[in-house]
Amino acid sequence: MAKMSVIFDRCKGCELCTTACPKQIVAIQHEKRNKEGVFTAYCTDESKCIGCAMCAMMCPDCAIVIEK
Amino acid sequence: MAKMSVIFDRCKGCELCTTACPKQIVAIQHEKRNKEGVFTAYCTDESKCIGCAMCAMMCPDCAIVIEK
Amino acid sequence: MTHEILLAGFGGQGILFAGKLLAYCALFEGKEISWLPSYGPEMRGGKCNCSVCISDEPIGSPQVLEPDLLVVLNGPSFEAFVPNVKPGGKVFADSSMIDAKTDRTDIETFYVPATQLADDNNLAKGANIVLLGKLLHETGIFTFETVRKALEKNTPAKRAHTIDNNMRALQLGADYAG
Amino acid sequence: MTHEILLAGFGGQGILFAGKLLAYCALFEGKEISWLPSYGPEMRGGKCNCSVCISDEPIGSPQVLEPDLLVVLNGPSFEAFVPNVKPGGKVFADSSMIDAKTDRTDIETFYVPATQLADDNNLAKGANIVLLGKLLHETGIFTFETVRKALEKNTPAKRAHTIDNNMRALQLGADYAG
Amino acid sequence: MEKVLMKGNEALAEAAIRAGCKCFFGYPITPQTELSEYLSKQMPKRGGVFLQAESEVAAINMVLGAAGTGTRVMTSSSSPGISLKSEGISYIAGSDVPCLIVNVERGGPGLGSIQPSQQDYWQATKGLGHGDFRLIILAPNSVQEVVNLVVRAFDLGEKYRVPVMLLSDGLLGQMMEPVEFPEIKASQADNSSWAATGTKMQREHHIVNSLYIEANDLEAQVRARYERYAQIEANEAEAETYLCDDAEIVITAFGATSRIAKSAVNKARAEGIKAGLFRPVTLWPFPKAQLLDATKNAKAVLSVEMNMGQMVDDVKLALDCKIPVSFYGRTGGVIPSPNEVLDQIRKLNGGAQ
Amino acid sequence: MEKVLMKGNEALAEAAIRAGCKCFFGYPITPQTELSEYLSKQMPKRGGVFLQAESEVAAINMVLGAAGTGTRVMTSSSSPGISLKSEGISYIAGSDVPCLIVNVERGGPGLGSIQPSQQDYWQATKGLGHGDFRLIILAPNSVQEVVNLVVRAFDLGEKYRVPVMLLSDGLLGQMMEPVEFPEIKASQADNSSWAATGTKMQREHHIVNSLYIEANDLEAQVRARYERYAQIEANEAEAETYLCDDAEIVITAFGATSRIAKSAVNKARAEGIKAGLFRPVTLWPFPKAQLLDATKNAKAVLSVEMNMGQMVDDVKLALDCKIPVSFYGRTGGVIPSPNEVLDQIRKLNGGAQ
Amino acid sequence: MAVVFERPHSLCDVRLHYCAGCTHGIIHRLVAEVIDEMGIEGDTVGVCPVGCSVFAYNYFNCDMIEAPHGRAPAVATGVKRARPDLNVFTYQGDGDLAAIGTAETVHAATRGENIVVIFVNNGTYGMTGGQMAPTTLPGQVTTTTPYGRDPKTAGYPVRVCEMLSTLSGTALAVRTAVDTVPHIRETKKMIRKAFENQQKGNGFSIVEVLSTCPSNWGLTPKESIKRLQEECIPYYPLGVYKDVDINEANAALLNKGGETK
Amino acid sequence: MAVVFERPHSLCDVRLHYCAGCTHGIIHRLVAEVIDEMGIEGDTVGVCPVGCSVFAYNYFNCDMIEAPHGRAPAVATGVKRARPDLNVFTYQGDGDLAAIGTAETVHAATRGENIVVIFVNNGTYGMTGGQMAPTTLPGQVTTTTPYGRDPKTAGYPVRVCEMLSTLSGTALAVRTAVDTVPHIRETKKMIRKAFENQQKGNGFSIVEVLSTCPSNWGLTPKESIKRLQEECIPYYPLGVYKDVDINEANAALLNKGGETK
Ligand SMILES: Cc1ncc(C[n+]2csc(CCOP(=O)(O)OP(=O)(O)O)c2C)c(N)n1
Ligand SMILES: Cc1ncc(C[n+]2csc(CCOP(=O)(O)OP(=O)(O)O)c2C)c(N)n1
Ligand code: SF4
Ligand code: SF4
Ligand code: SF4
Ligand code: SF4
Ligand code: SF4
Ligand code: SF4
Ligand SMILES: [Mg+2]
Ligand SMILES: [Mg+2]
Repeated sequence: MAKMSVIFDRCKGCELCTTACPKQIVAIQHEKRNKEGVFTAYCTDESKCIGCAMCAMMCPDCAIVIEK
Repeated sequence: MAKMSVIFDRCKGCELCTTACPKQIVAIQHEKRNKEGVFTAYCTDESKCIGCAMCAMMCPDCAIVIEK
Repeated sequence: MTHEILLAGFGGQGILFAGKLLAYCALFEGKEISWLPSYGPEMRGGKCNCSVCISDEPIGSPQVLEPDLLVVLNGPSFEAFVPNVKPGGKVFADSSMIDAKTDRTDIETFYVPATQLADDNNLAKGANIVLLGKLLHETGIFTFETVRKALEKNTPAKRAHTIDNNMRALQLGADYAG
Repeated sequence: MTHEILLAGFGGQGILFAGKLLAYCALFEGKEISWLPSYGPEMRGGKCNCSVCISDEPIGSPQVLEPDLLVVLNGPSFEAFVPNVKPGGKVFADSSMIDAKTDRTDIETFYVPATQLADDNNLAKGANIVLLGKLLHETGIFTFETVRKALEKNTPAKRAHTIDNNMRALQLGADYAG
Repeated sequence: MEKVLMKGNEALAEAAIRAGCKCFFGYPITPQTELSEYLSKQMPKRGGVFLQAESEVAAINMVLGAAGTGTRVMTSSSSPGISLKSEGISYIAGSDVPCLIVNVERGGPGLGSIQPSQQDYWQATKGLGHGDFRLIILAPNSVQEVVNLVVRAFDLGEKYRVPVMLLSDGLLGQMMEPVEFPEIKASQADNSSWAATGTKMQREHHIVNSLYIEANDLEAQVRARYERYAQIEANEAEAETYLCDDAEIVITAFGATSRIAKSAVNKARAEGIKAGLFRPVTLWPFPKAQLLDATKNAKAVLSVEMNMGQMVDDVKLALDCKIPVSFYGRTGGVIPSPNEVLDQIRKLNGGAQ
Repeated sequence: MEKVLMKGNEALAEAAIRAGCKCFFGYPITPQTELSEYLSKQMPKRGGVFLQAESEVAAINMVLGAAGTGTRVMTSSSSPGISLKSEGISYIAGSDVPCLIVNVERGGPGLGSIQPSQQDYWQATKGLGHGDFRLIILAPNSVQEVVNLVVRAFDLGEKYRVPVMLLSDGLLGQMMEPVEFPEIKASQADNSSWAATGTKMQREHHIVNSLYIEANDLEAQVRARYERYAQIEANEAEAETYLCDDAEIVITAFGATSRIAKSAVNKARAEGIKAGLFRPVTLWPFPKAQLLDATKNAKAVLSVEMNMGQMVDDVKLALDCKIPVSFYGRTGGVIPSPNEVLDQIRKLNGGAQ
Repeated sequence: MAVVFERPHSLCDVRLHYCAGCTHGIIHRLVAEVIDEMGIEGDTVGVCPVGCSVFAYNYFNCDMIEAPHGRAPAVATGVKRARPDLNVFTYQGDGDLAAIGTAETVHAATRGENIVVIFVNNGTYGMTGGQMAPTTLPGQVTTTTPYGRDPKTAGYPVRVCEMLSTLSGTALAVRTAVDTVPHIRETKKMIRKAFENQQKGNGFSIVEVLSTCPSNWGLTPKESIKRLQEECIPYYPLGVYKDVDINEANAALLNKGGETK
Repeated sequence: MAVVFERPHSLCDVRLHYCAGCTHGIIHRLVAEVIDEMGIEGDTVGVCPVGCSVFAYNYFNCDMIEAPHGRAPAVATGVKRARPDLNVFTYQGDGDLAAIGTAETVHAATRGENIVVIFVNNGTYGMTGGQMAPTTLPGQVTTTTPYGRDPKTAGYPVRVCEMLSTLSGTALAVRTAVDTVPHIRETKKMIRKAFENQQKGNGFSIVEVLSTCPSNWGLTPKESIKRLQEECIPYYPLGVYKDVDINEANAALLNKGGETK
C-alpha cells in the first residue's frame, strides 16, 4: 500500500515523472490548471503504486510526495 | 681553423659558455672589467677551437661570435 | 493619436511577440513607435511585460505606466496593472488564466478565455494572438490586413505555416462575444 | 643636524643594504630617518639607488635630490649624481668601477678602488661596505661601534659570520688613504 | 532608406558593421546580449570576425590585440563585465590604440539587477581603470542616435587614438524604435605609423606598448596624451538643448533618462513652467560651454539620472557653482516617471519664484 | 614600545596582524610585494591565513568569501591589480561585507611604470567598479600613520559594513621610517546577524548577496547603503592642517605628496610667504568642512598631486568654487620636488598680491 | 502510512524558478538530500554562481554566499580558509565554471582546496538565453553559434573532468547525469562521496552532472532527456575520472618539507 | 673566415636586461633563429607578457605588442583573428601563463587558436622578486613560501603540458629545457615545429621550456643549470605530450557541420 501525491501548485507539468514510473501510472491531467496555469501530473491508478519513488526522484520540483 | 670571440661589453661573465665547450678552452679572465664591471669570458687557446659553436649556443647574451 | 499599450504575463506566453506585431503595424502606418520589454531572469515562467507606445509625436518615455490598452495573460499581472489603466481605457484579459475580475467601472474589461479557445482550436500558445484579435476588434486601431503584413515580416521562412494559424487565432479573438 | 645621503649603483651591489645600515645607526641615536629605495625592474644589474635622510626634525620629502653625501658604485650613477651634490658635499666613489673623475672643486671627492680592495681581501661584494667605511672615516657621523650594532640587527642568525667580514671591509675603507 | 524596427542593441551592431567594424570580441551578459547575437549571425556573412571570448577580461585583451593591428574592433558588455575590462581598457588607453567599447548599463553594485541604470557614469567618465587617462564617452538617447554615434565613435577613436565608450543602458538596448541607416562611408584613419602589421622588412618594428620604465618617459607620454585630450575637449563636446532659451529651470539628463525628462519638460511647459532640457551627448568631454549657454536664464538646475547623482558634480563644476543644482534620481533599475520629474520641477518652480 | 625601522609595506602588514586580520589573499605586484612577503612569513606563525591567489580577481573573491563569514580579511595590490579587482569590490560593497583593500599605487595607465604615483585617486574615490557605491578611502603620509590607519580601517569597515581602501603609493610603501606599534585591542564588530557561519540549525539561513532582481528592492538596498554613507560623511571625514590659520596660499595634497608639499610650505614660510598645507586623510569622505575652515584666509589654493589633477574637482566643489584652485602635479612615477612646489607658491604669491 | 519521500529539509520550501523540466531542480534536491543525510546543514556554507542557479541562495537552507560569475571556487576558498570547520560547496554552471571561471576552477583544483564543486553541464548559457558555452557540442546551434558551433572558429568543447584529473590537488573528478533514476542515484552517491572527501580533508572534489536546458535547447523536457542521452553522454562519457587519496597519491611531494631552495 | 654563428637578425642588436646567466636569453635567441630561418620576420607579430621578458618588445625585431599580465594568448588571438596572414607568437613566463593567465591559456588551446606559445617555466615570479609561481616545486623556498612550498596550503604545482594535452584544440604540447646544447637544439626544433604548425593552420602549439632564474633561486648560473637538471626536469619530464594534426584528430567533430540543435 503506497501513495503518490502531487503538490498541485508546485507541479510544472514537465512530464518527467511520467517517464520514470515502472508501473506507468503517472500522467498529466487536462482538467484543471494550477495557479501557474499548468495542467499537472497525477497518479492514474493509486492501487498499482508500489511507492518506489522513482517518479519523485525524477521530479525537478519536489512536487511529488510518496507515502507508504 | 675556427675562431671564437667574445663581444667584450655584452658578456655578463655568467660562465655558462665555459661549461659547454667540448675542448674546455673557454674561461673567465680576471684582468679587465667591461663597462658593466664584469670580468668576461675568453678563449684560452684559440688553436684548439673547432668552431663547433657550442659555447655560443649556450650563451644567453649572444656575446659570442664564431668564425670558420 | 497616441496609444500607450501594456502587454503582461509570464515569460513564454508570447507577450513580446504580440507587442512586436502592434509595433510593426504602427511602423507600416508611419507612426512614431517605441517597444520596450521588461522581464525577470527566468527563461520561462517569469514575469514578463511589454510597453508599446504609438503616436504621431516623437515618444518621450517609452515605459507605459498608465496604459490606455492593457493585454493581460496571468493573474499576478492582472492584479498589478489593472489599477493603473487610464480611465476610459480597455483591458483584454485571458480568463482561462485569470480568475479575478476588476470592479473598476471607469474602464472597459474584456474577459476572453484565450488559452482555452486557443487550445480548443489546436492553436497551442496562441492565447496572445487571440487577445490581440479581440483588442483589434474592439479598438480598430489596425486592420487584420496590416497584422498579416506584420506577421509576414516577423515569421522566419521555415515557420511560414504559422502565419495562417495566427490569423485564425486573431479571428477567434475578434469573434469571441463573451 | 641634517644629512641627505644618496647611495647609487647597479642592483646587486648592496646599495640598499649600505643605506639601511646608515638608517639603523641613526635610529640607535634617536634621529628622524627616512630611507627610500629606487630601482628598475631588473633583479640584478639595473639602476639602483637609495636616499637616506637623517635629521633632528621630522622629514618632509624623503627623496634626496641634492645629497650632501654621495656614495657611488658605478659610472652611470657617477655621471648622473655628482653634478647634484650640494656645494661642500662629499662623494665616495668606487674607482674600480668608475673611470671618470669630476672637475667640481666645491665638493670633496674620494676615489676608493672599493671593489678591488674587497676582492683582494676575499670580501667579494663588499665594495659597498668599504665605501661606507671611508664615509664614516671622513665624516664621523657614526662610530664603527654603532655600525656593528646595525649589522647585528640586519644580519640573519645563519649569516652571522658575515658581520666580521663586513667590519673588516669597513676598516679597509677607513684605512684607504688614496 | 526604409525605416526598420530594431532594438537598440541590434541597431548598434548593424551600425558597427556598416561603419567598417571588422572584429567583435565579447562575452554574453544581459541586457546587451542581442548585440552579440546579432553580430554572431552577421559577421560571418559580411566578412567580419565574431568571437565569443571565455570572459570579459579575455575579450578586452583580444580587442587590444586586434586594435594593435589597426583593425576596427569593438566589444560590448554590461556593468559587471565592464568592471572586469577595466585593466584592459587602461592598457588600451596607455597603448594609444582606438577601439569601441559598449556598456549597456544595468543596476548595480555587484550582481545588482538586469534592469536599466546609469550607475556607471562615474566609472565611465573618471575611473575606468588605473592611471591618468580618459575615454570619450558618448551617450545616445534613441535607437537612431545609437546608430549615428557608433559611426562617430569609430571615427573619433581613430582620429585621436583613444578608446571610445558608447554608454547605453538596458532601456535603450532593449527598446525597439524605427531606425534608418544612413549611407556610411567607412573611413579608416591612417595607422601605418604605429600599427603592428608586420614590418615586411621595410621599416623599424612597431611596438604597441604602455610600459615606460623611466618615470620621465612615462610622464612625457601621459602629457602628450593629455594634449590630445585638450583638443578633444576643445573640439568634440556635444549637447542637445530643448526649450532652454527662456528656461528658468533647466533639467540636465543624459541617455534614456533625457527622454523621460523631456516628457516632464513638456508637461511643465503645459503648466506654464519655463522648463528646459540640457542633454550632454558627450559625457566626456562634458559640454561645459554649451551648458553655460543653456542656463543663461536659469535660476535652478535639476540633474535627473538613473543613479544616486553621479553627474551632479560635473554639472556644478561646469556652472562654476553659480546656479544651484539639485538632483532627482532613481536607482537600482527603477526608471523614473515623467510625473515624478514634473513634481520636482514644480517644487523648484515654487522655490524659484 | 621600541621604535623600529620598517618599510611602509611591512609596517602595514604588521599592523594588520595586530589589528586582528586573520586572512590575507593577494597576488604579487610591485611595489606592494613586501606586504605579501611579510605576511607569508608571519601569518602561519601567528594563527592567520596567507594565501597567494592565482590572480587579483581570485584574490578579491577570496576576500569576499572570507569577509562573508565575518572574518577580518585584507588584500593588497597595486594599480593594474586594483583594476582587476573592481568587479569583486563592487560585489563586496553590494554585499555589505567589510574588508580592507590596499592599493600601493604606481604609474599608469596600462603597465605604466613601477614608480610611485597617485593616479588612482579618481578610481578610488569615484569609479572603482560599476554601480552606485562608495569605499572609505584612507590616505596616510608616513609609515607611522600607515600603521594607525590600518587599525582604523578595519574598525570603520566593520562599523559601517563597507569595504575600506588604504591608498598608499610606491613611495610610502617602499620607504623605511621609524615606527612604533601602539597597543591594539583587536575589536571585532558583532556580525552575528548577517555572517555566513553556519546556521547551527538555530536560525534562518544568512544570505550574503548583491542580487536584487526586483528593481525596487535593489533601489531600497542602495538607498539604505547611502544612508550609511551619509553617516560616514558626517562622522568620519578627517584632515590635517599645517600653518593654515593665517595662510593666504593653501596647498592641498594627500599621501606622500603632502610631505613634499610640507617641505615646500616650510621653505615658503622661510621666505615670508604665508603658505599652509591642507591634507585630507580621508579622501572619501572628503573633509569639506575642514577645508572650508582651513581656507578661511586663503586667496589661492594649489592642489599638488602625483597625477594630472584628479583631486582638483573635489577641492573646488568643497570650496563651492569660491577660491581659485590651481594645480601642480607630476605624473607617471615622477615625484615632484619641494622646490618645484615652492616655485608654484611663489608664482601664486606674486599673483595674489 | 508514513512519508517515505519528500522535499529534504535543507531545500527551502519554496517554488524553484527553473523552467518546467529543467534538471537543475533534480540536482538541487540531491545536494540537499546529501546534506540532510550527513546532518551537516547547520555547518555548511554554499556558494552560488551567476547562471540559472543564481537564486540557489533562496533554495538551500544553509548559509549561502553569492559569487560573481565564475568566481565561486575563489569565494569558496575564502570561506574555507577563514572557517575550515565549515563544509563548503559551490554549485556552478558550465559557463560559470569552464569559461569565465577557468582559472579559479583550475587553481582551486591544483591547490587541492578542500571544497566540493557541483558542476552542472547543460552545454549552454541558460540564464542569458542560450548562448554557446564552452561545453556546447560541435554543430550545436545556439544564439551565438547560429550556424552550429564550428570548432574551427568557435573552438572545441572543454572536457572538464578530463582536464582537472591531470592536477595533483584533485581528489575526485566524476561525471554523472540525471537522465534516469539509476543515474540520479549514482549522482547522489558521488555528491556524498565529495562531501565525505571534504570532511576527510581529501582536497578538491568535483561532480560534473550532465543536465538539460529544455528552454534553450528548444526541446520539451522529455526530448531534452533524450538529447542528453543520445548526444551529450557520448561526447562526455560518464564515469569516475579520478578518485584518490591525494595525500597518499602525492606522498612523495608532501615529504618535501623544509627548504630545498 | 666567415661568420658561422652570430646574433640572428630578428633579435635586435641591444643588450638584454636579463640577469647574468638567465636562460631567458637563450630562448629569445632560439625564437629569433627560427624566425630568421623561416624568413618570416616581416610577417610576424610577437606578444610580450608581463614578467622578466616584459621588454621582449625591445629585443625582437618584428612588430610587437605588450599584453597585460597573463593575457598574451587573448591579445594574440585578437591579432590572429584580425590578421590571419600574420604569424603570431606569445612569449610568457609561468606566473603569466599558468597563474593569472590560466583561463586565456586554456581557452586559446581549446579553441585551437592558430598561434605559437613559448612558455618559459622557471618556477618562480622572476620579475617581481621571486615569489611562488604555480610551477614552484614542493618544498621550494620563495619569498612567499618562506618555509618551502607546502602543497597542503600553497597548492600543488601545475603541469601545463599535461593539462593542455587534454584539450582537442591543442596540436603540439612539448616540454624541453635549455640546460645543455642538445636540449637547446631540441628546443629550437620544437619552436620551429610550432611555427610550422601555425603556417599549416594546425591550431594551438605550446613549447614549454624549463628555464633558470639564478637571481631568485639564489644560485650562480652554473648551479642553476644543475638545479634545473636535478630538481626541475624530474618533476617536469621533458618530452612531446601531444603532437597531432588537429583536423585529423578531430575529424569526427568537424564533420558535425550544420544544425544539430
Ligand atoms: C561578469 C559577468 N559576465 C557575464 C554575466 C552574464 N551571465 C550571467 S549567467 C551567464 C552564463 C550562465 O551559464 P552557465 O554558467 O552555463 O549556467 P546556466 O544558466 O546554464 O545554468 C552569464 C554569461 C554576468 N552576470 N557577469
Ligand atoms: C595585473 C598584474 N598583476 C601582477 C603584476 C606583477 N607582476 C609582474 S611580472 C609578474 C610575474 C612574473 O612571473 P613569470 O610570469 O613567471 O615571469 P618571469 O619573470 O619569471 O620570467 C607579476 C606578478 C602585474 N604587472 N600585473
Ligand atoms: S512511487 Fe513508483 S509506482 Fe508509485 S507512481 Fe511513483 S514511480 Fe509509479
Ligand atoms: S516531474 Fe514533477 S513537475 Fe514535472 S510533471 Fe511530474 S510532478 Fe509535475
Ligand atoms: S655565456 Fe656569454 S655572457 Fe656568459 S660568460 Fe660566456 S660569453 Fe659571457
Ligand atoms: S666554438 Fe666550440 S671549441 Fe670553439 S670555443 Fe666554442 S665551444 Fe669551444
Ligand atoms: S534556461 Fe535552461 S538551465 Fe535555465 S532554468 Fe530554464 S531550462 Fe533550466
Ligand atoms: S630575475 Fe630571474 S628570470 Fe628574471 S632576468 Fe633575473 S634570472 Fe632571469
Ligand atoms: Mg550552462
Ligand atoms: Mg617565472
